[in-house]
Amino acid sequence: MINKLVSSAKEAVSDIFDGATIMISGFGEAGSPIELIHALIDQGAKELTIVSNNTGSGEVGLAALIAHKRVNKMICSFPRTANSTVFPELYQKGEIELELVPQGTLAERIRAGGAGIPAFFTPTSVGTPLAQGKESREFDNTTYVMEKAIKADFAFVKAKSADRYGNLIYNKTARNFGPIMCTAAKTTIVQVQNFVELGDLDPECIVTPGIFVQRVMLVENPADESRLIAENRRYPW
Amino acid sequence: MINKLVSSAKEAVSDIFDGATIMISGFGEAGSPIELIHALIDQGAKELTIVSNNTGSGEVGLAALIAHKRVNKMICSFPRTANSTVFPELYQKGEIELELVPQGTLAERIRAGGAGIPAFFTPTSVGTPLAQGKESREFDNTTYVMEKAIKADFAFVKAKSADRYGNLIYNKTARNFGPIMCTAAKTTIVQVQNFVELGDLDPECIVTPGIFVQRVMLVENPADESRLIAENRRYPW
Amino acid sequence: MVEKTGVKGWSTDEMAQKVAFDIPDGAYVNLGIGIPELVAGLVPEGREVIYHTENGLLGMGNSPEKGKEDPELINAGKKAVTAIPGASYFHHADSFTMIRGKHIDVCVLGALQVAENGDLANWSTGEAGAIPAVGGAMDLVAGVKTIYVITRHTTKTGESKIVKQCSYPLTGKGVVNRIYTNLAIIDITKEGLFVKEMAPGVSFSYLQTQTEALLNQ
Amino acid sequence: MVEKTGVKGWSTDEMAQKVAFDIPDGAYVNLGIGIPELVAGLVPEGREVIYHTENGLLGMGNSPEKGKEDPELINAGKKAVTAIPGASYFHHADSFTMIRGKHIDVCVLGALQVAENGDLANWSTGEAGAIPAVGGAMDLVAGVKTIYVITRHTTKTGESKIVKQCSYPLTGKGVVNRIYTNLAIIDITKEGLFVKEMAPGVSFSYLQTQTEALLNQ
Repeated sequence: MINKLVSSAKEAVSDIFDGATIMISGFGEAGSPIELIHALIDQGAKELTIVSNNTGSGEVGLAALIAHKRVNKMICSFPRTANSTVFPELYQKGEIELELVPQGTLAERIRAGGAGIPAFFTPTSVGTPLAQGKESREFDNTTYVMEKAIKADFAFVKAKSADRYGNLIYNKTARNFGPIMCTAAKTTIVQVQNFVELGDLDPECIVTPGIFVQRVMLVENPADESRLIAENRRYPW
Repeated sequence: MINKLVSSAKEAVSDIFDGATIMISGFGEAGSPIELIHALIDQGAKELTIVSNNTGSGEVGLAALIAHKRVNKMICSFPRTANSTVFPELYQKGEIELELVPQGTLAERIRAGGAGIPAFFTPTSVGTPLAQGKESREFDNTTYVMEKAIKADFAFVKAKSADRYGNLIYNKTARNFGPIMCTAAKTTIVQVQNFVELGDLDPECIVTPGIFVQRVMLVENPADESRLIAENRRYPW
Repeated sequence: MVEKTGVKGWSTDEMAQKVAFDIPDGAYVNLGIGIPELVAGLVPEGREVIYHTENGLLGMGNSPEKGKEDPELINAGKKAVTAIPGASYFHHADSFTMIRGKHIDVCVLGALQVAENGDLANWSTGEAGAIPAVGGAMDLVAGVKTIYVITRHTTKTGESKIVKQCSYPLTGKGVVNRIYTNLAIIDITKEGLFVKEMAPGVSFSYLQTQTEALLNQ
Repeated sequence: MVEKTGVKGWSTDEMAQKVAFDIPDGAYVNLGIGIPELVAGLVPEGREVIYHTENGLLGMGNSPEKGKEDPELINAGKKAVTAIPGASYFHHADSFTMIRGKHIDVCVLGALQVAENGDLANWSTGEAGAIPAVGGAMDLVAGVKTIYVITRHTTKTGESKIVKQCSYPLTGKGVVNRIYTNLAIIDITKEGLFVKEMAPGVSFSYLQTQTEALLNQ
């Protein structure tokens, strides 16, 4: 029988290894799987490459993972956000590597990774410093740069509801990078607020079919990141 | 005010010009916008390039358009289906051109056309006759072929419901090529069974956001292709 | 020649049963049109297998009851199907993301020819005037993790379908992992073809006489 | 220098109103973070404009009432927003399909510098040690059909933001169609910069003194 529900956060992240590449969903706090990230901090894997749009805020979630020096390299589009101090400090000290990728190129590279497309051409970044060193090419008299797929060992994703097959639906703009990250990782681990019976999710409305999900973890009351930051909380507490 | 509903099939297809490239949704009869195709037969545009997975069956819908010698070229993955005689006959006489594309490559080329990606690499067809003449390249010791985007002047799509913004939902496996074709045409024309109020479609379940749709035509009782074929019907009747 | 010697080997159902036995619990499976479709009905009890059909459905169920067919719920062979609880619908680009992106575990396909290096020809005999039609076959063999071929061992005129080199246009190069015929189950490895199992009454030497490519035991 | 001469030109709201006036009925629009966001509130009555935010919402509405903010319903600036009837949610790859695929009609962005050939610099001053952050700006300028820049005409220290050549790292090459400043509205064409409208009290010769690039009337 297929049942992708795991019983604890500890179990969900137990096999993450040093040096792994992990995609983490979220745009700011919307869709950020904080509880999974905290479980990873507890688990201890280090020298990680993290693919995520931002670098976290305050000292919880992704920012806490970075603060604990578990991350060697960030691949992201916007490492500078309100209340984001952990990454900037380490970056200025030269203690963390940054691969800056335009947001749409980041999304497309992840989607390509999940879709078996090793590389594609895009008009984004042509003529800018972010195209430097990249192959460029003309199609129909317009110049494009070649960008390569990104794949990951693991993806951490936050969704709204799942069933035992791993089918997912999301909540509003917390969807963001979740669906494409699910497709691009060898092992996709999803935290959801609701675990429902098979058939409860409308097959016309499932956003991520279960084939892209390996593990589901139930977090009925996920942390409110803004509140944690307002309260100056740090993980581990 | 935005209202993409047009009042007749005639109006929906009135500006289609000779030599246009038209994408037509459907996998077999599921999702095939027969009424739009029939309106196009009445309208008279010719020398068309049609992008569609199949070539139609019997002498209705796409097969009827081909039978009326309106199509110069088919871009498709499977031009041979049950009850498909019109295309094979013209093809064997050398009266219609065929660009045969693997189904997944066809889908990805259309998706690329809609997403502003001019070209991409795929493992599909490597080492086969369909890769001949195409650029190939290695990434991580695997060979891929480069495939180019397909765009169209028009797309004809069948969906289940639309609102005045052109937001769409589909029905079961009739979804198939519809959503990607909507993105890849300058003018996307959709026939739907239901026209609903703004807000009636759940924003979490909309498959095609209205930005990809220019015209909506209401066909409350679309033809059942299989029945038409069983009855030996031919369009125009 | 199969007819002449009287060795029939496994029936089509038995071949499909052999394939079905090799599909693990929890697998995501795409079944080609025709004989491969028989596999779904023969998976051993206790295993939960999820079927993908490339026209946009994961969680394909059995054929509907007569009179309950829905022309908008069909499989890749354009036959009416059903959807199981837990199924999902999606568009073609997402469907081939599942295929090309190596998310599907097993694909079972028919063949015109399989070569000893795993090359598969199953979409065209290359005859002049024939209408070429490839569908999703090239995507499936390029993208699915494990490719099983189910086919009679020889053609109707007695020629081996397991060949040194395919003479028909290829579907994919070096893509087939295992062949299930009426006479044997044969693994394709980098070291060549290895016979895994033979049908009752089939000897290795007989099997080799029916096979153009070199077999290993 | 603007301060010294006493010519202030349009207020920020007036600049945003000028932009808003140029957004046609039925347009799909992406507004950058900051001053561009003002545009939404100033579109003339009777026009229906649909706002896209690249983090996955088409049909973004006004700010929510205090206390009704939803941390999972935000815009690209990470501020709480609402969704209008007819809105839809989608993932990031689909969102940038709208952008890169030239489906969005108008994007309004701020600028550090705009060059006379339409080059835009708005993401980095290139200072050593600064944390580079690009977000979706490069995708927007590469993909949206019409790019409007809204910016003060000069920097706080009086330097022209409309330059012969950008000294800051580029966001995109030849991408800007029109600039709205506190002093003027300027079109960027292949033949150079053309002043479309000047703020009250601004003369062409004065405008040119405030502008590094050559202006045409």
